[in-house]
Amino acid sequence: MSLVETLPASQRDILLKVDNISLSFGGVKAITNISFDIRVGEIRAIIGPNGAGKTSMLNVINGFYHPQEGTITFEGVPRPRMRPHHAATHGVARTFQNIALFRGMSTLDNIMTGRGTLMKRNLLWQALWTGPAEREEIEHREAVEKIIDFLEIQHIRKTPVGRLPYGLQKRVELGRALAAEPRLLLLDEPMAGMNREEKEDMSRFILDVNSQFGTTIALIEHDMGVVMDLSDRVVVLDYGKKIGDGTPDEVRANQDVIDAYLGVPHE
Amino acid sequence: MSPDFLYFIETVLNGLMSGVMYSLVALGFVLIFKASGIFNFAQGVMALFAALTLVGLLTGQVPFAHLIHAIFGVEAQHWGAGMPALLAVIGTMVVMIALAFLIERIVLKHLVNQEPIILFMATIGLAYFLEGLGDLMWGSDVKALDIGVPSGGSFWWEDVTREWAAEGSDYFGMYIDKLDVTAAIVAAVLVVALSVFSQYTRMGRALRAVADDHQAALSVGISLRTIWVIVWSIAGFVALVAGIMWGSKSGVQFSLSLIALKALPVLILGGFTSIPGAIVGGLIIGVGEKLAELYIGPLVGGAIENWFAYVVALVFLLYRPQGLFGDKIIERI
Amino acid sequence: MAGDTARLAEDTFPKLLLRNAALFGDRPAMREKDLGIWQTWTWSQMLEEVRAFSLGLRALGLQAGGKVAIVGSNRPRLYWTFAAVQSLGAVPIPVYSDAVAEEMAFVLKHAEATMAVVEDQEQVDKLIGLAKRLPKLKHIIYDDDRGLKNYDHTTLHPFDDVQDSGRSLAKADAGVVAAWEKHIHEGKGSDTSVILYTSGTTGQSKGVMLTAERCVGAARDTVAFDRLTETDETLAYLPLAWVGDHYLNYAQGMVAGFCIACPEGPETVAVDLKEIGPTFYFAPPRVFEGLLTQVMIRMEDAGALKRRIFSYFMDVAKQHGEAILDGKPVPFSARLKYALGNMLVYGPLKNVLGFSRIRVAYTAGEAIGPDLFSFFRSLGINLKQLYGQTEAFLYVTAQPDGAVRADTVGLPMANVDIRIADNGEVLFKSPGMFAGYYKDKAKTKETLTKDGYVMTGDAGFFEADGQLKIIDRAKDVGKLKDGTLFAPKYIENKLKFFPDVKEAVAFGDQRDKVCVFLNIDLTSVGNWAERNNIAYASYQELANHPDVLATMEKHVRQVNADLAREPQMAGAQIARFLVLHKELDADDGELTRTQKVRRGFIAERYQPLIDALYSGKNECDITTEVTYEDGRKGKLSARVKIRDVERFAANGMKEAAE
Amino acid sequence: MLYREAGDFKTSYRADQQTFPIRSERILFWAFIVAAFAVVPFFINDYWEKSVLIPFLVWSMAALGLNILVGYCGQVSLGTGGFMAVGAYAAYKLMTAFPEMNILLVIVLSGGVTAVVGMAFGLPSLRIKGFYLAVATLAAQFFLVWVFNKFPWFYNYSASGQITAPERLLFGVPVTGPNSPPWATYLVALTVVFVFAWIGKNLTRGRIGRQWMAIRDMDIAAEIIGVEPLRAKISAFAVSSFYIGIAGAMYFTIWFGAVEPTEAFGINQSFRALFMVIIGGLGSILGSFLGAGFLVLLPVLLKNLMVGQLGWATDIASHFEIMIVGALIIFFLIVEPHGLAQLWRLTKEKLRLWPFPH
Repeated sequence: MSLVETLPASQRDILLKVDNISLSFGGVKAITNISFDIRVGEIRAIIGPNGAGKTSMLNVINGFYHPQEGTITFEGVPRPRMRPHHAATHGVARTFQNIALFRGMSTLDNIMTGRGTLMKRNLLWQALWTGPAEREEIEHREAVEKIIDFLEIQHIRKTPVGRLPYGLQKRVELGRALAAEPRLLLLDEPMAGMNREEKEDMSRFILDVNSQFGTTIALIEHDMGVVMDLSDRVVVLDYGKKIGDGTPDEVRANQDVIDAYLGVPHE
Repeated sequence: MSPDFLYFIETVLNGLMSGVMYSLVALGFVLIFKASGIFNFAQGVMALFAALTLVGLLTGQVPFAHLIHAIFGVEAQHWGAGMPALLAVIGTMVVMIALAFLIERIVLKHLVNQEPIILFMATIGLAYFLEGLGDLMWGSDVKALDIGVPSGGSFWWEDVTREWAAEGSDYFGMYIDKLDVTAAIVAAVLVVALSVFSQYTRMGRALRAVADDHQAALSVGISLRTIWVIVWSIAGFVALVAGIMWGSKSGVQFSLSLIALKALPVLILGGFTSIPGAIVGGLIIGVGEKLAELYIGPLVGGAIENWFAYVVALVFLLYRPQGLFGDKIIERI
Repeated sequence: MAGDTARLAEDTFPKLLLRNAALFGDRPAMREKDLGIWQTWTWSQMLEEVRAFSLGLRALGLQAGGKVAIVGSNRPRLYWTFAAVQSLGAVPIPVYSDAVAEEMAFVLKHAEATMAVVEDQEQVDKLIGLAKRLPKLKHIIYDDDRGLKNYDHTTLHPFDDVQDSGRSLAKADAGVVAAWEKHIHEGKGSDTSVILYTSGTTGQSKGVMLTAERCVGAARDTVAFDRLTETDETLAYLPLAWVGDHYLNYAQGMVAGFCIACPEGPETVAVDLKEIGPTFYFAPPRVFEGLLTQVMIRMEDAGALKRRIFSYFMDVAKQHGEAILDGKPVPFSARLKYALGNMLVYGPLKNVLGFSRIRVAYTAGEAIGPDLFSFFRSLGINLKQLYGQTEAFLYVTAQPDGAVRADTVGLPMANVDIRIADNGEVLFKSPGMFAGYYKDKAKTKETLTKDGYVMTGDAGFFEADGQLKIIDRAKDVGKLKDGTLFAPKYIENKLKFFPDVKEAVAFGDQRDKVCVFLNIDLTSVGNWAERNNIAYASYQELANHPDVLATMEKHVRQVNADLAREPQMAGAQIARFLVLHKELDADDGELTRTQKVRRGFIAERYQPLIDALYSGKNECDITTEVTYEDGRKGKLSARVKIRDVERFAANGMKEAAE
Repeated sequence: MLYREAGDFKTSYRADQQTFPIRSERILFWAFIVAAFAVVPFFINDYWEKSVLIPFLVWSMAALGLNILVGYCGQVSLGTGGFMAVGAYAAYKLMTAFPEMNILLVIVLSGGVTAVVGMAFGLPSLRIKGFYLAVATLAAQFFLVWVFNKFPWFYNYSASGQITAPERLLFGVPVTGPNSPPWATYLVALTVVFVFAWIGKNLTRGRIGRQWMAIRDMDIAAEIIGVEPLRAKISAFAVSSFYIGIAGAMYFTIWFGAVEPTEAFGINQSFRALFMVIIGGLGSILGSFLGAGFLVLLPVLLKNLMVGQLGWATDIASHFEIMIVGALIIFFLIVEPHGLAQLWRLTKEKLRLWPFPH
């Protein structure tokens, strides 16, 4: 559970609201009429069996897919048909299920790229480098170094990410997302493919991000156990529909959820 | 029918036929790209090389005559006797197969799993090499190629079409080159043959499998390397056919290799992996080009055939990035 | 003597800090690899940091005479804490950061620490766990806030906050700074500067009290000895609580004004060393040994040509390197070859190890193998030895440039007085001598002779050239029946310098001759066996191989020849030896957990072998109980062969073997 | 093995981020630059100028530009020749329309004109990817060359259809036209290339450069973390074309002095630039120079060898030459697909670890 517990999650402000979202690809429904909200400072999990539409849901939230129906409200402002980079500039960052790092670049450059949305100097200043562009670069380097320190990846700072082991790549990706100083952080299966120890590390980082920076987190995860320990509230999807929503305990007790996870045939 | 309309038909027919020639070259590209993901820029030069070799064999040239002269001072340009056409064609085909084998051995084997751009560059290197080699072997002068393919305008067709024109109009009939007609027929036969080959033979199925999944191809029991040699041999054969047709039409010379550039817009229009795409794309480009020359050319000062096809393809791509026969791209992350 | 230094103007560390800030204000005082670069503080910045923290501590209630525990690795802020605490006339007490809670509780309780300045969450958690047992501990101040955000902060303070409160005090009233500095100037050299707790291997640790003037005095002498200046640079990676770190880095740094660089973390020391390229360096022999092994292993993977270049030039270095380093006459051609070697091998090698800039390097703590020692010196690294202990505030002898030997620990330092007791024990009086054990008069008295010399517990003697040679712990040194001095450790070390020999145990006290047990080194001898196509199934089989025994005999004879050249030791040459049928193992209680041999236990356990050695038999059957790795016990039987060894006359001539 | 890095540490990000963070490399680099500026001009002659140094500098500039687009931003272009033509014709029109204009300004403005054209042709890159884009850029190549042939306005209605650079002075010394001394043209080219290589380095190591590389490595992820594809791609096309335009302007003004579009800026030039970038090393400023050097020097050497030493006819030599160039390209791709720059990097890594193998 997150350490920010000044208020119970249910009483905090709503950061993101998803209303009646439906999404389909060429007639195939990926998401059907889903609504839920994410409150400021909470860790919100979206779980469900394979193909439940979890990743599609994240893709909708950050504008990568545009739903056919429904609205998304972020920080009280409706966000219709926004492009992904707009989402990023407005404070939504994310990581990916299959690592999507920039393989030709170092750890440092990857994370610096994540900071691009906060950097202002234009092409001409950068061409000259000396002066404002360099100052800006250094300013952001300092911020990035703090993230590197936070994630304990100092030793791979200048290593091309392509050469890193899987677990570290995941961590670099988290760093890249954090670099944008997001208000909402979307994590797509942050622990997929990790061993126990790596999972524990990653859980610790997620909790620390939440408590140190106060970042609101929405995460997708396959491993039920991890989710229940980590999150304040959980949304459960199955075949693109919402079948449960509530605290980990409530969700655990929900019969539909149990059925979905036990693989009871769908009607 | 009014002469204007007849002109239009004539243009379209000519366009279709030159389109077939484009398709012929594009086919070579598609075959290789489908089977190995290589964008073979050397396809045009292969056609040139095949044509040069064919002429050399037909006329009984001594290979590397100039070089031998430069090094040893021995002057020997010709053996003194040429070869019958059929034998020369077979001989050239043997050379092309050997070439495919060497390319696989010396180049492709070492570049497995490299990025597409690297493979692409390698084929440009190959194009340079073959161009230099061809010139060095057979000389760089313009040569005529004649293996008995009929050529020249068809008087019969001129007569037939003259009948169609409205009475009293000043119309002299349509000009259609017999060579173009032959080429169209040959190309059509080739396409049918290739389709049959890829549909109904074990090798053909393996080739199609390899396009989808290298592992799957291996499970068919044919090694990837064999497949590559075969594909490049077929591409060599297609190049030979294209070389004969184009060479008969406009002589064998360096510019023959530039027909590859003609085929590229066809490729983006039809898609890199679609044989029907190559055919339909070729026809569209061929007709479009001729029509544009007729109707748009005069407005801008002519000589637009160099780039018009590209612009057509480009505009089309903007509207449909996956090409004519491609599936809609759904991006995933 | 200690008294001389009192005359100097700066007799405490805070006074030195003020001096350095005035003298070297813009020169770097401290660096730390943090956030990707070497964050650097100049002396004047460091003074400001120290002052802010010091004032903050005072605001928290620290007064003169108070005790402050310091726990953590080498962080600039922890070094500043020393100065900040000393500025208030309080006493810093560094504690080993890897100490278990029990040890930590003992030290903090014994020292009556009221505050603790610690590195991070780990240490905070330890102290919070001990809170009930440490009622006097009022405040905990931490450096790294990671994970501590949500802790109860009534007695817990971030370092920054303490400094901020100090800074706002200084800002509010300019007089505060002046008063603080005035207080420093009023500090007396006789004040206790630091209490260092020895990590007692036996019994409870003792708090060694050191006074300011003595600390400063000792440091001045050694700084002058090695001509250390403000342009020097060191890497601080030794434990803060160890006298070595406090002396070599903190004390000498304050006196000389050189720059101390702190590594990013314990696991990055090697990388950071390479980056910083220190000019002054200390490491125990095992570190150098590890480096040598690493060099050799990495060179194994090199191509044939590179290996040949390497071995050719290493031979050149072996022949002439040390002579060139010591400024001795060397033929011009050799100099030329050495210069070429320096370009191709030594220079790059020092570069990758981070030793390019070293002017002075020391090793101490245990005996260093002569080959190992020579290897580094022949590369042109000025590696020397020193000898000392916590009670002396580190060192009493050291080797001057140009007079360096592998088997001695150097000449007495300036103002140091050394005497050898009748039983061979080394006694000293020095400028840095301790003022006593904290709250333990009895122990203090035990350690001092009546005329005020400190008993080191080590046995040694002076060589003809005046260099001190340490042979063993005084309590382990025995006598043969004929009264000859017998120093087992000395003999064992000589044997262990052969890479083939893993362990050696020497016997001879109260007996008529010296006999030893040997353990072969399985890796080294195994390699040899592989190269010579000798098949073996077990340690036992290899140990019993006639060729192996012959090699061991050669080694022992070599040791005897060495011993014969030293008048004091010549009488204790090895008469007989055997190679043990099993490896000595901590699991069987034969070694301590720190891999030291337990001679008494071994003698008892292998009584039949001892008997056989001294009865003149040529072989002996023995059965031993062993513990396997999985904890099962089993029995191991063997027939062990015993060999006699040639001995030499004291002048180097052969003496008839018995 | 020449490296002595111990003690060469960084106390600020500024020092950490500099172009040559290792002291010995910095010294070497500046020594090289000083030699290029202050020593070479005293020894240069016509042959070295026209056959080696100017071609090297001009092609380096073109390779730099193309590398920014292909190597950094991952957008393959086959239109380099066409863009060089734009630079050349822009320079010609500027020189003839404004005879007083400083030649350096002419060159830079030509780059600017090319940048605008490049942006227009870069627009399709938003929809089209990979080889489709590469082929689409051929449209630019053919179209542009056609335009310069077709419309007499571009060559000021000259009878030959050629454009010829009038003489222009810089500090009183002619730097274009037949009377310009070799050292002067060399210095102009060197200065331009030096300045823009420096700018290129600045761009590629900063935010823009990282965004280009992000697009290159994984465009979808780049967009999701806030890289705007339109800006990134179009800016890469603009900067790249700017450089190539300058190369084209220099090609025309200070190298050849007179050009005719079909031959001078044909598709072979596009391939040539692409070879340089690939052989030199994608995504490397240094690689652009190495690649240009290699492909400029190789033919010179081969020609010297075959015509000069062996006395062969020039046509045989030129056939041999393209054969060897083709074979070498394949050889390089097989041996080191990441180019000469990567070889250099690996060598450097080895030397830094010397005497250890790894």
